[in-house]
Amino acid sequence: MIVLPIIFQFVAGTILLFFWRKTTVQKFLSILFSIIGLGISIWLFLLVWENGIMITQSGDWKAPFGISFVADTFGVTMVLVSSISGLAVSIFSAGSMRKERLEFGFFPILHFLIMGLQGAFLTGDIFNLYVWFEVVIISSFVLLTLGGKKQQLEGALKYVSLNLLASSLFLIGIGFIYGLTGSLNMADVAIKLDNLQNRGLVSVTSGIFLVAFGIKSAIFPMYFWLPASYHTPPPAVSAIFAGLLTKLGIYAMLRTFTLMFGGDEFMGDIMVILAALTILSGGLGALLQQNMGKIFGYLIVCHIGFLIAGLGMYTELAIMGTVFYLIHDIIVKTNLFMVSGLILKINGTQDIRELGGMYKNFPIISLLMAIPLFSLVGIPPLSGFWAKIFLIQAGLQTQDYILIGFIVLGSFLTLWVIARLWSEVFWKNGIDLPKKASGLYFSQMSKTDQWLMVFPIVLLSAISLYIGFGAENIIILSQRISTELMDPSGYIEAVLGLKTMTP
Amino acid sequence: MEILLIIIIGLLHAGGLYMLLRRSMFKMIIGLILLGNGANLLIFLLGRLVKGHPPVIEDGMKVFADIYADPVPQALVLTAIVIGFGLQSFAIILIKRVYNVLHTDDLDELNSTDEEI
Amino acid sequence: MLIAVILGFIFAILVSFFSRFFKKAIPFVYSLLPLSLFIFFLQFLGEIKSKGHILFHYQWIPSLGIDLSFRLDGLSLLFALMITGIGALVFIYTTYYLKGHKYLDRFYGYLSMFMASMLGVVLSDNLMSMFIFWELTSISSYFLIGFNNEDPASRKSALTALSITGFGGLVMLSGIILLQAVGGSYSFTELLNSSEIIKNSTSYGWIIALFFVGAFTKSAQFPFHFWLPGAMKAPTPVSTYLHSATMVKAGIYLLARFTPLLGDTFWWNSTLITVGAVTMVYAAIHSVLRVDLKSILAYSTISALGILVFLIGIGTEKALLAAGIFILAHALYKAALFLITGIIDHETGSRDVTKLAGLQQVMMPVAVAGFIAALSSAGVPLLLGFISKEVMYEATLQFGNWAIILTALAVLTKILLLVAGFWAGIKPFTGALPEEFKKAKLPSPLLWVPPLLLGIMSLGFGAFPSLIGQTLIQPVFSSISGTDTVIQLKLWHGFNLVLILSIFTLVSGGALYWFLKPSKEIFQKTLRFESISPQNIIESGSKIFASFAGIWTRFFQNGYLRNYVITILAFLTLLMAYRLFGGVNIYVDWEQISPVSHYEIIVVVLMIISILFAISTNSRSVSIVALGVVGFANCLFFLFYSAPDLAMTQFSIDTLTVLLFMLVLVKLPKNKQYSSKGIKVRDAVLSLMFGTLIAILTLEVFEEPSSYEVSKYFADNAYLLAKGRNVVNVILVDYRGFDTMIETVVLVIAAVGVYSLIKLDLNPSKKDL
Amino acid sequence: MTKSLFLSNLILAIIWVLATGTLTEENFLFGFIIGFVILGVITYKKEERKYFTIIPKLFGFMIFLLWEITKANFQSARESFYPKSRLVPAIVKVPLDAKTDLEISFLANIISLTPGTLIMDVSNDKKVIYVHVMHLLDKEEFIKETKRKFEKPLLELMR
Amino acid sequence: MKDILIIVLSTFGALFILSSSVGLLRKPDVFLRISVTGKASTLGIGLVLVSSALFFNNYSVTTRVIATIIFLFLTISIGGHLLARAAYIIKTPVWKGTKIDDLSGQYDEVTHELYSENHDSSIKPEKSENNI
Amino acid sequence: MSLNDYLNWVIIPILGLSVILVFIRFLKGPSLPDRVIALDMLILISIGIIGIYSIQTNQSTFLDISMLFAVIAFLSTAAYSFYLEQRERK
Amino acid sequence: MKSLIFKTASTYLLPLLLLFSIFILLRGHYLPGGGFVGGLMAAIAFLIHSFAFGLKETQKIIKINPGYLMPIGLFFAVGAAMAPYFIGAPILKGLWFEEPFRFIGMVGSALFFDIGVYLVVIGATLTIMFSLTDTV
Ligand code: NA
Ligand code: NA
Repeated sequence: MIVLPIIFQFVAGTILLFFWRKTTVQKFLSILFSIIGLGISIWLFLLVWENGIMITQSGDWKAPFGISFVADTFGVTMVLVSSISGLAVSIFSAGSMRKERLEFGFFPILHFLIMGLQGAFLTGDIFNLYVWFEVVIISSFVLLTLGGKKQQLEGALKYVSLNLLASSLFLIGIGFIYGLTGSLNMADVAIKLDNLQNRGLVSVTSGIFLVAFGIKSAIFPMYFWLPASYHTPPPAVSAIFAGLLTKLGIYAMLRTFTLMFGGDEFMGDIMVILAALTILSGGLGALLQQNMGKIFGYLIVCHIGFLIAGLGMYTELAIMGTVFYLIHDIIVKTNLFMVSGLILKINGTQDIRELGGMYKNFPIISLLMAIPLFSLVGIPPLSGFWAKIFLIQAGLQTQDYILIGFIVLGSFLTLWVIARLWSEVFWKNGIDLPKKASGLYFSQMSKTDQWLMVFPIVLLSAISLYIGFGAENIIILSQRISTELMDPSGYIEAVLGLKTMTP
Repeated sequence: MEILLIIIIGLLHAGGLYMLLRRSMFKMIIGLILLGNGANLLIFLLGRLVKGHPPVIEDGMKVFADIYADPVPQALVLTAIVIGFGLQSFAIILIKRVYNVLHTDDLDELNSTDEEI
Repeated sequence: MLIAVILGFIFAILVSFFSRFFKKAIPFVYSLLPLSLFIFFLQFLGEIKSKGHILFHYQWIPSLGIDLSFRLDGLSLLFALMITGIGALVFIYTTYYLKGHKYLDRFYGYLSMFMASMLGVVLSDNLMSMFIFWELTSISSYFLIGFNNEDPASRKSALTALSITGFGGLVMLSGIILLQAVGGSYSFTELLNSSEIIKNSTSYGWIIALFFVGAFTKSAQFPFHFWLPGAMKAPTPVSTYLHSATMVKAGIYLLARFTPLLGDTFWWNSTLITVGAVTMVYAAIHSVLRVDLKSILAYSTISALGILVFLIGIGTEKALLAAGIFILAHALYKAALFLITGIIDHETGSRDVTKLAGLQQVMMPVAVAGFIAALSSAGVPLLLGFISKEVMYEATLQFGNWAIILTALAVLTKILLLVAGFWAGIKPFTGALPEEFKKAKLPSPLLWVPPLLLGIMSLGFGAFPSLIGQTLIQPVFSSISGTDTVIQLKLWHGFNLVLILSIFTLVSGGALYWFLKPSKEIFQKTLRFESISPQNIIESGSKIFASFAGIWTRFFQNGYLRNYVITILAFLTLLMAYRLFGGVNIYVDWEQISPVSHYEIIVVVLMIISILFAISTNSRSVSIVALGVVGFANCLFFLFYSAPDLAMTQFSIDTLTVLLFMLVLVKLPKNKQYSSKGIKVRDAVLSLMFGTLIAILTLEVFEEPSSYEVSKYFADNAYLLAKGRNVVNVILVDYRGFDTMIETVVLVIAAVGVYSLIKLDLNPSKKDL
Repeated sequence: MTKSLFLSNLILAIIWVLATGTLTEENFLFGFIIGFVILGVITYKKEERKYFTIIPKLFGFMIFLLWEITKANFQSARESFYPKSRLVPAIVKVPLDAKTDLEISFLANIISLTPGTLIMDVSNDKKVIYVHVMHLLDKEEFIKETKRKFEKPLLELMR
Repeated sequence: MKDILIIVLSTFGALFILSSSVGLLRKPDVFLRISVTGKASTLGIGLVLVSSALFFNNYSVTTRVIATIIFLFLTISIGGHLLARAAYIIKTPVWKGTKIDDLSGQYDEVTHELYSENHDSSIKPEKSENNI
Repeated sequence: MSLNDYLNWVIIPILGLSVILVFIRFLKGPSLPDRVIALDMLILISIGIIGIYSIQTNQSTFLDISMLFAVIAFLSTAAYSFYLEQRERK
Repeated sequence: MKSLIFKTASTYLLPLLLLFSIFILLRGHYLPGGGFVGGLMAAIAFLIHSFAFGLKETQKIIKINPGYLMPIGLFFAVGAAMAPYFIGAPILKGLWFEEPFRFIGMVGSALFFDIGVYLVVIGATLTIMFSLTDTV
């Protein structure tokens, strides 16, 4: 029953829709649902960890006819991590989000968004993946524009149009896949594509997928919507976006390129080049920004480059690095935006020129915030560090030396940017900004709300620390995922049952 | 006939892209709609064309006696159309809202989120 | 051993906890930490002497081959002792120096963390864990240097230091990974066995280059040296600790450590000699041009580091021995000088060497310590500095063809350093005490005992080299050189060239000190050359980099949606075109193409014209109506080709979309012509290319034979198993019901979104919290 | 009144269907006709008897309309090919006798089915209807003709 | 026999449709065009539909066809009325040959209420020279 | 000449010609109501075409679509009128 | 729109079209139609009504806020999907009554699923359309 997490979020979102405008009930229910959802994810994770790949054929139609849901280690890990992020954001928004936004469907859509993500992680069907993608992007549209402020709207225009473009391309890709194979089940498609004579067409199709997912995951030269929009919504929304949305694109790329288009060398080379340029673009962008949200936005782009780099090199080690980095990045990026949200609540601005004095006034919170910040930089042995070892090792193996150079450069730029941020926001003396009339400042909030904002940061920081210090476990996990991804025969056999590798 | 449809698909894509490249946000959405239509038609075409035989089993029969059109692309396109409707209506309302708040249709005037470095 | 290393971290973490309960006691409690560790490490002296090295092993991340193994040998022991020993003195010194400081607890926290990281660096056998500690030193020094964080200059230098050492660290990380790839292990002990393999591998050049960047940045070698003088913004205890014995020596430690593994090759030696020589001379010259005590010390430190690199570069046994001794000697006298500077600063409020004088009248013990340190730095006999200088000259003189040049450079450096040392250690105490410093008095022994102690050690070890010769220096030498050669430390080497050079150094140095007075004028003059200083070059380099970043970012993230679209689709078009014309054989099999009937042609024409019309018309509403016709024609295709469900849905939805559009249009302003003709043509060309490519691809995919397995299964079982006749509907509600279920959610979300987009407006309140 | 009779008729038809146990459309229609006849026999009140005259009248009117429509179509088919010079369009105000919304709407629909006419709108006070005429010969004649041919029989049927 | 009936009906239907198309193209103003399409197409399409109902000769098809036809009769005239009304309100030009315009000035500009007499607003469409 | 041929070579061409004529009006406009009425007419003609097409393919299913087309044709006409009026009122 | 004729007509059209939409919904499994088109038809029916009478009148007719139709519909759909799970079969497996019902045909979970879709489509479409016409 591996669709349970999805169904649960579905029901959660639906129930929340009934409590339209009853924000207190919604807050309570959403946190409760998120906790249960996390429980289900843990349960599923353990189940798969014990038993290996698990399958649910929806409607009892055997693959490749029905829609198969496949819980492999990668899928359930992503479900688990997204549940954690989801819980954190749910709590954080209960504390920080303005009432008006909560009255207009924030929580139901948050749960639908998480449902979409988890569905995408579990589905074994390419068209179903498209549908999940659409759930995610429409939810993100709504969350992004909720409140309809000027900035939000301007950002949303770019976000919406480019994401719709990506969806359209995705659809074309699916059309081609169906045209070539007559099937939609990814495992089945994998076999059929493998037997196809006209390799060029397969390659072109994979190129379309590269661009479709590339837009969604914000890689060069398709990342433009991200810096334009991610800093515009409330930080709780940015947090879930930053942590999970772009990662969905990465997930899809990892899945499709390992399973369906495994080992297309040309695309691999392209990805390596794109990865380098993504790192560069993100890093350079972050260097210049003064708005914390924008800084983090560009850093997302930069680190997406690391993820793509691993996929481009396409060795077990590289994929392992990507997976490890992915897990780390989801937690840390979610946390970062919550941190920026907390800073915003405390100071009323995100402009680092105006910020300051955090360390003086909130030493404990500052040190707490240092954890995600320096994890992001990858100061060893914090969580961001380990994956880089794999990526560099893999780069040495595949002799992508220039890529290693870019990884080093990207890490350096991140270091510099975060150190500057630290020195500006935390060390520098703050300016007393005039208090704005609207909205509550942190100091004016109730104790409960304050805790609701701080607790998720503590939670995610603790997980970050665990990823860093307990790296061994995460490495074993990443190793298993990477082995499964690089040799999809297990996946294919599990999905198609006794049907063997011949068409 | 397929060739003609393919030309239309190409034209829908070309037209969609061209509109997407305009400065008016209204045209941008027209472009997206055209692209969506193009993608739908493409999927439909790639299921191969069969004339006059809808995939409906005749009364009294249990299976198809005659040829029938491939139902899968139809179902896919149907899903895509409905999803497209959701997305497009949101996008359309978005431009309305943008205009209400910002009083312009010119996308070039809507880049403050990119400008302030 | 693990506990010894991580105790510092534990103390650091506990600081905030402790400070709640006994804030007052923290300095004293924390000072006990390095002291007890110092004693702990002293115990190993005997064991190391007999065994050579001891390994401690703690498992951490076995799957990566990363563990916390510690290797205690001569070199690491020397460093561990310096770190904890000088650490203890610094900790004690601080108790008074920063007494009553608001954030003293934090300071001790950072200091403990830094000490622990340093211990980790020098003790780790596993290169990756060494790197981890290495990075931790960078971070904790960042916090230490930026301790006075309300001062912008302090923040800036912390950032500079972190950038440079952080950059070096990352480069070194690549080196470590490369080394592991070649040598097969992260363990230094294991790697030692494959030394020859590594040296002969093709990656050797890369490995040492990457390591050099790491070491040079950390140890402030030219041209990365400038972060060090900047780091003087830190409180003096920090400077003392970081720059005499610990942080900056980490690079030296690294080079020394790797000498047996990677050393003794042409590139290794020549690079190190060159960089070391340039650094030592360059910094020595700078040191005598400065007037601020800390600056003088900073540059003389850089110079000393240069000497060490230089010596390791020479790489002969003599040179390595010299390096081993000099590490200790320098640590002792430089720490003392820093501490003394701190006292002077603390008591007089000035560090201006042109003004300071005669302080021995008020603070005699400090003056004694200063004298000893300065003399040791000058290499006056009976002090440890003398021995190291002697051995160094021996080493340079033995260096074949280049001996004369190297010796000359060494002598020049030493002369200049002598002056610098005298300025720092003697000048402030001699002569007449200026009026303004009359009020200065001897501070608490907590301040002056540590430097005096260090001075005494310089004297003791220098006068009786046998004290450390066999117990400490011999194991150090063995671990650097990797040989078993037995060394002899002697005060008197006989009357030879070395002695003559020594005397020459002392005499000319003394003369120079006599004639050359520190002066701001000279310093000001040197500022003229600022523009060609490495700092400036790197800074303007980074400015160029920043403007490049600006250009790059503004080029891509230019704010214009259409440019984004162009970039993305141009990329896709190129990618597709490249693959299409490279890998796909384009053909058309007319057999597969079905015939065309006249009414279809009408619809096709209708559709094409409507598309063009929708694109080209100037009126929005007409464009929308044309869009309606497009959808309508599309729907007719569905109808002709057996998709009634599709036709119905498409038509209803198309109409609704058009309708929505219409309702929205009510408010929109008149359409304007924005783009010039040229742009339109460009866009049209790109669009047509894209459309054509899609069309060709579609055709090719169409021509590929397809499998109907799935749809046949659907059709065959629709009635029998799913009890429906309309197969499309059966797919929607049964075979692929999940799609439909989720798709309804999409609609719901869209509806909620539209609703809130229209009804919720937070705009009046400008600032969002 | 007609409504309740119609309802009774409907119920009778349903009972018939249930009694005979065969649910086909023919059977239902048959039941309806039987019920109509029975009700016609048993209903004696004058005002209630209207239900039984209205049905035949309705048929008559419908045939008349169908004829009008056919005529209208032939005429406008011819008119489509007319040269412009022969067109005499006009927007004419026609006063109304019809009172209720339903009456007016029916009338409007019927008028618009006739040759060359198009209903523009009904005034808010429901006193007049504006009709666009394609080929107006004489305004008064047109108004009179309209009222005689359509409004009178319609009102008769509906009241 | 059935075929012949179908042929006859559909031919008439198609010709009616054609005639209204011609009318739509040739009439000089929008009101005339609306007028002409409404008439001919109703019967034309009705006839075509009847012919197809005849072809299938199936009870349920026939009922649905009849329902469609009735619906068409209703909606085409109402649709035409709505559009003509809107066209008038937005001052779409009236052909110059229009003899009488009783509607002129009778609509209220703001509320679009229609008066039965003696209202004088600016909703008075111009007369166009040749509005094709 | 069979029924099918007759439909194919006489009726459909007539309807096709009608479509072309209507479409020309659509392109010419000049006013929006002109285009709307043309679009409406297009849909109506297509109902006719569907009727013929259902005979040709012997699929009564297609006839059901004509009902939907009729509904939607009405909806769109009503909506356009609504729009035109609202636009004026603004 | 202030057209008397349109108002009168749409009073009668509304039930007619709703009937038609249910007809389309129910036959979906056998002939073209189904929840989507049915729902769209119903929504269009209400929409036409709202054009004639204005939003308030139409909302009075629908009685409950169309927004709530969406979660109700979702519950129908997920209920139909989950029903097999509670009897131990995989999710979304079709469950059917043995005998066909008159007029409706076979009744099974697929029908409830379709009804769910129908309700969601009505709710969503009306929410979108109404919130827009409201502000026009
Ligand atoms: Na995205
Ligand atoms: Na991200």
